[in-house]
Amino acid sequence: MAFDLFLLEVVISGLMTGVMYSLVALGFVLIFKASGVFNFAQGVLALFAALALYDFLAEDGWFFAVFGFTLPVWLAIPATALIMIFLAWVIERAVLRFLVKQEEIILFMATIGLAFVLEGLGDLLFGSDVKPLDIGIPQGASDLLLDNFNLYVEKLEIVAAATAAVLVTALAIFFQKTRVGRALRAVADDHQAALSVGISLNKIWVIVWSVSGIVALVAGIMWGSKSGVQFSLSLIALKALPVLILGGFTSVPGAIVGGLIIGVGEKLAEVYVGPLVGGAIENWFAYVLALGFLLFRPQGLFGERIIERV
Amino acid sequence: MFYRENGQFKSSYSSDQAIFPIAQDRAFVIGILLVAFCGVPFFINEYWANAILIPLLVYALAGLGLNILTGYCGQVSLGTGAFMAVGAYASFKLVGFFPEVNYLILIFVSGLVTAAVGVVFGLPSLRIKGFYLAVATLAAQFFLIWLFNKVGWFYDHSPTGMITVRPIDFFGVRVTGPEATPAAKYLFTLTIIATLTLTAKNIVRGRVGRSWMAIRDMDIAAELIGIKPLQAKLSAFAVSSFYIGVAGALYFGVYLGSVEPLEAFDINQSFYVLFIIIIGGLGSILGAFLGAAFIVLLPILMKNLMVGGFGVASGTAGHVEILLLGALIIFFLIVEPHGLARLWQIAKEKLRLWPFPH
Amino acid sequence: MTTHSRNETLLEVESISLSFGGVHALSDVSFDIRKGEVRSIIGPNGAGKSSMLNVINGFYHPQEGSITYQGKRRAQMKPHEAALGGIARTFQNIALFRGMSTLDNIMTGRNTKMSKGLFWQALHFGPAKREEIENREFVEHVIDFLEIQTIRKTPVGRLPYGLQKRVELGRALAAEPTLLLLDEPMAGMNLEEKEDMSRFILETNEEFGTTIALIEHDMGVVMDISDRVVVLDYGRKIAEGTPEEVRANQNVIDAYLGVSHD
Amino acid sequence: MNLRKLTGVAVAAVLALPMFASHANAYELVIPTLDYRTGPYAPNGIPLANAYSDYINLLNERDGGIEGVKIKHVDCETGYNTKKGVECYENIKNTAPSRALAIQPFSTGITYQLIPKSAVDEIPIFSMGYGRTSAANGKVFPWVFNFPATYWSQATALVQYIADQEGGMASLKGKKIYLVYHNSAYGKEPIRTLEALAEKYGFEYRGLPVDHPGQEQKATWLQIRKERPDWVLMWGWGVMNQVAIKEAASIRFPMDRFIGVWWSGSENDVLPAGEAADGYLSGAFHAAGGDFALHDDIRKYVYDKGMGAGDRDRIGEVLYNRGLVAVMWTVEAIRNAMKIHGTKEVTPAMVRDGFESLEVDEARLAELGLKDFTYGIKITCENHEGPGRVAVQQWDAKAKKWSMVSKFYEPLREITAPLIEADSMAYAKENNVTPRTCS
Amino acid sequence: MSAVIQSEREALLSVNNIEVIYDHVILVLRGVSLEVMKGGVVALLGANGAGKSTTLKAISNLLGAERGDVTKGSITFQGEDVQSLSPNELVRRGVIQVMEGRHCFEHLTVEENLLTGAYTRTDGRSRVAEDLDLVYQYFPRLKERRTSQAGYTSGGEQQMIAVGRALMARPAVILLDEPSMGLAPQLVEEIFEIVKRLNEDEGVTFLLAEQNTMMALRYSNYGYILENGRVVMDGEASALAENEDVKEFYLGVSGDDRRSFRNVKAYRRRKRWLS
Repeated sequence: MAFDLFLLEVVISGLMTGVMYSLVALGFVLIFKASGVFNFAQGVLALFAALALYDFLAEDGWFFAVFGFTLPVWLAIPATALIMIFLAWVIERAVLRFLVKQEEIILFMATIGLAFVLEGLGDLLFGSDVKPLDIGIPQGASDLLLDNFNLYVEKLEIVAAATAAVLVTALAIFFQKTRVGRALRAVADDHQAALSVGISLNKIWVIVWSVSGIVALVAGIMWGSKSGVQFSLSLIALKALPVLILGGFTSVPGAIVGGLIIGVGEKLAEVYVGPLVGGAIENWFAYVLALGFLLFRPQGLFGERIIERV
Repeated sequence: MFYRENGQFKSSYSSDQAIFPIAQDRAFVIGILLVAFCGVPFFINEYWANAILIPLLVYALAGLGLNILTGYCGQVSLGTGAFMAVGAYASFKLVGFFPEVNYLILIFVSGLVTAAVGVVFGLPSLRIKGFYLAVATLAAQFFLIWLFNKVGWFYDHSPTGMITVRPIDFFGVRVTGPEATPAAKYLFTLTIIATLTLTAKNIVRGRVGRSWMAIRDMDIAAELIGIKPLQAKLSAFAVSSFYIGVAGALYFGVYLGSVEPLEAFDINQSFYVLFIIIIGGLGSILGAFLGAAFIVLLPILMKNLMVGGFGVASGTAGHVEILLLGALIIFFLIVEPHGLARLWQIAKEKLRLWPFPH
Repeated sequence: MTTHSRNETLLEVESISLSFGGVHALSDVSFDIRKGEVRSIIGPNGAGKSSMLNVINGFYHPQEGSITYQGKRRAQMKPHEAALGGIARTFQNIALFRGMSTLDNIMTGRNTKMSKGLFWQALHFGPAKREEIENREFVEHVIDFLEIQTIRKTPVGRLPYGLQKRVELGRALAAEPTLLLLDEPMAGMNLEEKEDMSRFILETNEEFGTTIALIEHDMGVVMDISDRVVVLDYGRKIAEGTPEEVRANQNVIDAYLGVSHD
Repeated sequence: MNLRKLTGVAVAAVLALPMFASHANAYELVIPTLDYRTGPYAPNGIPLANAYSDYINLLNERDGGIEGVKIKHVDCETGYNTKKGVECYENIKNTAPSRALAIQPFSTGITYQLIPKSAVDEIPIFSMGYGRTSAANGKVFPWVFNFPATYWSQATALVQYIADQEGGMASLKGKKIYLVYHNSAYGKEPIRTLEALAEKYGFEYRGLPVDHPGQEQKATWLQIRKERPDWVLMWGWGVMNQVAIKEAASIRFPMDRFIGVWWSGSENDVLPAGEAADGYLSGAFHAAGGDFALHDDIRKYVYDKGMGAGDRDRIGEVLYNRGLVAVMWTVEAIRNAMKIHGTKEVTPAMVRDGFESLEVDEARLAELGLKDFTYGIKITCENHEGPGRVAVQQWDAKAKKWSMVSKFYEPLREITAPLIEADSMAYAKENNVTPRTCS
Repeated sequence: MSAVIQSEREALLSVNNIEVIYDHVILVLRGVSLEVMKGGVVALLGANGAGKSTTLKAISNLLGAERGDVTKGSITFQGEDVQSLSPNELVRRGVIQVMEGRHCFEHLTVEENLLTGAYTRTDGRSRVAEDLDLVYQYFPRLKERRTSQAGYTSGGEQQMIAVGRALMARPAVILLDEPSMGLAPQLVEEIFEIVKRLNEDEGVTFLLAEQNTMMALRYSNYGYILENGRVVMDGEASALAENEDVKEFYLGVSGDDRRSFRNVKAYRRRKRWLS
């Protein structure tokens, strides 16, 4: 019985971790869908968002230095969202519009360059100390579950899962039901045609990078609350990659389901197989899992079947 | 000036197929090689050898290897770091087993070992394409590094898992370790790299190279005209990994001397080499060298300029350096997405016309 | 019109059916191609013409039916097997290797004729070099034949459409094919270019004895240069015969020519 | 063409700048540091680097340097990256006028890198409390110093502390002691020692590796929750530390049974966990807090003049103090070199001699304004580790203070000595080093 | 044909001597001038690569995405210089292009595809809905398939979607690029019939690029012939159709004595000797 409960714990924490990965993967997918850009800077965006948010909340930040007061959380989050939108606008102005029509790998490189810029900028502006981010998300294990059922689940992760659910629902509505959402999907399908019917690509990119920036903000809040805001936050992008290949680069549900599979898979592997081979296998296991999956479905979980033509 | 090809007639196919059909280019390259082989060794000091020229050459070689796979055969790989590790560990183990055998042969064998590993990890490329493949090669990256970090046999059970190169003599001249002179290390590396560059050029201008490029440009059409994708892709993985493996062996043996797998061969290493070929120019031998020069020299240049020149605090300079490097990468991609090699080519074309516009 | 004996069958297609996820591209199609003839496959868009070519050279694997090529009967083969067996082709939407020069593109066509391995290639000396030069000579003949000497070293991506089509033909010819499949060789060409292309096709057929199977929309060209025509519509064969016979066939008039031709 | 040449010359000139930028000024003592203010470990690198800079500024301001000779502090940014470390080392090692008197690499990877070079370049390496443990054997590694204690000594000290809490070494039998470690050369250091200790004292040992950067440790802590070890040791670095402490708190692992290495015991590691980190333990060989006389001097002579490298209120943090003690010993070694060689214009080789006969006792510490800050050390030709004593400190989350909760444990030399001997001799054999004789 | 006489109407769109360069090197248009009168159907004829598509893209300003630049000349729409306007601004003002190869949004439904056409409109949902009905009137087939994904419709239906989508923007002029490409003759006819009806009933002006010269001239009232990036001939459609040179070079038909492609080679060989 105790053993089964442990298995359940592993699966649950895998699912929860998976949600955290999905939050990052989601940002990737949005940008890739709308602009074909494999945005390696997504992790750094999350870091940058978290840094900016911290700045509004803390007394050692720029905001306090300039205005002499800090913002309450409910104001700081929208303010950070505004910063992310501004950042999206700058990225579009300074990078994307000059790289239209380039090959994917060139755009990919450009986002790595962007990641460097943001990393350097983040360090210069906010310093590289660890910044504890506390926006009131409860920390630690859920006492309710632990005391009554001896089941260990982190409160933060419950909040993250709920937030992710809300976020995905909101995104789905946005994409399916609104005029701009329709335009976004149109752009994802065919840039040229979208341009020809009067959809401004530049505007769409700003929108989609803003949305991605806001998703990054959510990811940044969750990961920042978990491990403090510091440089390593940007490395979670690496954990999102296997999620992406599993779920497909263009599928929002893929990012979610992929995240869950990777989360559960790597935790089970680490806990049950890791001890046999010396541990620390979860990193590569996630990739091998995704790779094995790809060999059977080269287009990912929800990707479309590729029919090759000549 | 007098950069013209007029009057240079080719009377055989073999002279038409020469690497540098234009006499001035030939002279230029021979000049550079002369300086590199006969001039530089007399002036080189430890700083230039250990901090600049050797890393430059080693990274150029790794770039060359990745360029064969990515630039010529169109298969994006992010496993370069791990393949360099295979070369490094293979040479480490081989030197341990056969201390009497010539180092050059052991490095060559390390390359072959890496080629074999590369082929195994290249297998998914038969089904997976593009970024999916790139991310899939990360499986190789993470798995191999884990293996080298975990299995004691690979690092001779040293307590920390680090490996340190033994002092090795090459025909009586010390080429590894601190006692090797900068000139010896440099010449050893340069010789290997010059030779391998020539062979790479030979391969890419022949049948095998054409079949890689065919796969890169349009894999289906290539298959339909009789190129076996399996053979072409795996041979690209093999040759590419061979080069990367040799680069890894030199990186460990001659350049760093001691490495820790997680740090020296981590994913950043893979990205680093990818930068080199994209900045330098995909599908260009020259590009690997230009890219390596850019990526290796630029940060040093910026640091020296900021810290030494303007007295910026070294930490701040570090941040600015990252920021500027990123900005420069973006800038170069915008100015010339096909890399420095293309810029060079355009410059040459302009030079050919100079001073008359047409 | 030509002196070849045209009775020997080179390739026979027997009751081929092909579908993609429930959509039938070809149903029960049979016909043959005789040695040395110019065989055209025509039909309205979506009739399954390209699919037919893809089945012949092994890119698509039909669910039913078989193909007999040079006396060997099989249900399917791999594309490179077809290429080794002497089947070469061009593509509807030009499938040249855009990053390579004209010369290199045509040299890839010689791939099946070259064999020296990596080792010799790396040395670029002795056998590999000899092989390269021998094949280069052949390719130069093709280049002369197609009158594209001046663009030898130009990257094909920079060439105008018509020339690209010609280079693609060159790549196919470099393989010295027994059977040459041409997918809409005239598409997007002006009259002059069409005339050139017709000339190259016919000369290939006459001088090298290459069997040709082509898909084409331009009825003028088809009727003029083919020996026999097969007509497909919605994946089925609806008529077959000489150009005159086909032109007179009521099915063909209804389905293909329709009422649009005054 | 001309432009290209010009650019080429400019590039060469800038690259060559560090080599020719020697000023023909008065003699100065060059103390270089390889800092990391960037990269994933920057939060830890910054206080270390700040302390170095502050102390050197203090000496220059207050005393006019060491024995009246000005100190030239040269820092180079490595980002905790070995390749950059190589460039930095080559760049600074010959800095005029004295050359680099002692190198403090501040990274295990870079230390390993430099150990073979140090003998050839004749520059002493002071890898204080990290680097290659077996470098404690001065016979094989004459140029490397890793006092006041090594990881292996520390492992034995922590186990002794555990034994004290459990009621003696004998009661270790049957206990479960797990190690959560950074999956790198650094993190693997204590494994040999712990295995040897486990064998000798009969406790159950198991290692749980955590990959860099260690933001996700669910699987590790679920296993700990399931298997309920009696004690958990941690060899962590960077963000890994604070995540581990949070996770441990979440699964309600008792904090006073969770001991980190001295690199896992700074404010950066415990503050993010807040109240939950209360009672967390870590190894230490020096005190925490900014109320020593030296700190006052630093505030007075450095910060009041606006020359401080960091925030005034962060003086006295654990890693800042670690930096201080490192630079203090380096300076004392230089002073010692001046004394034994009778010259103020010391060379790196003289400083090595200074290190090798370094003795900083409690009285001297008090003179330096560091009374009770750490213990006295004495380095000899064969022992470059020094005393190897380690204590345990505990975090008080309410007061936000570290305080010592144990005595300084002597290392169990019977465990560590053979390991050091074996590893250093293996190195000697591979690298054709003939161990020198000390007497 | 409602015989609109080109010169009697005001020019809705005029292109004055434009030059277009791709990638800073490749000169594609070398001075193209043309006028499109309000309510007219103007055909732009010529072989592949002659510059038809480039001309249309220069007008709708879709060149930028392909690294092309208009380096000389001007383009005016309703008397205003529109060269610097972005594609979306042009659509807003009434110039919309239907691109070669149709370019439907494959993953959107037919109706969503049509609605994207109304992206730039700000005149309210009800007006858009009215126009949707109108499009369905012209293309009843689309109404039947309104909820299916555009990717699964046939080539002809996709062309209808593309035209219908353009209509949804309430354009003054539609630039129609190669409507006949890849379509069976019957379908081509059907498409052209609809173009004609739209022109006559809705007053939409068309500028169409077409290779199918005969068909295009039948449905248009004025034509320009491009060759190598230059206009080499222009005139009333009926006049062009009768012009002997046009027949000779672009239709390949000169009555009964059309040259056979089989005999071309003899003629060509002679030509080679001569030149």
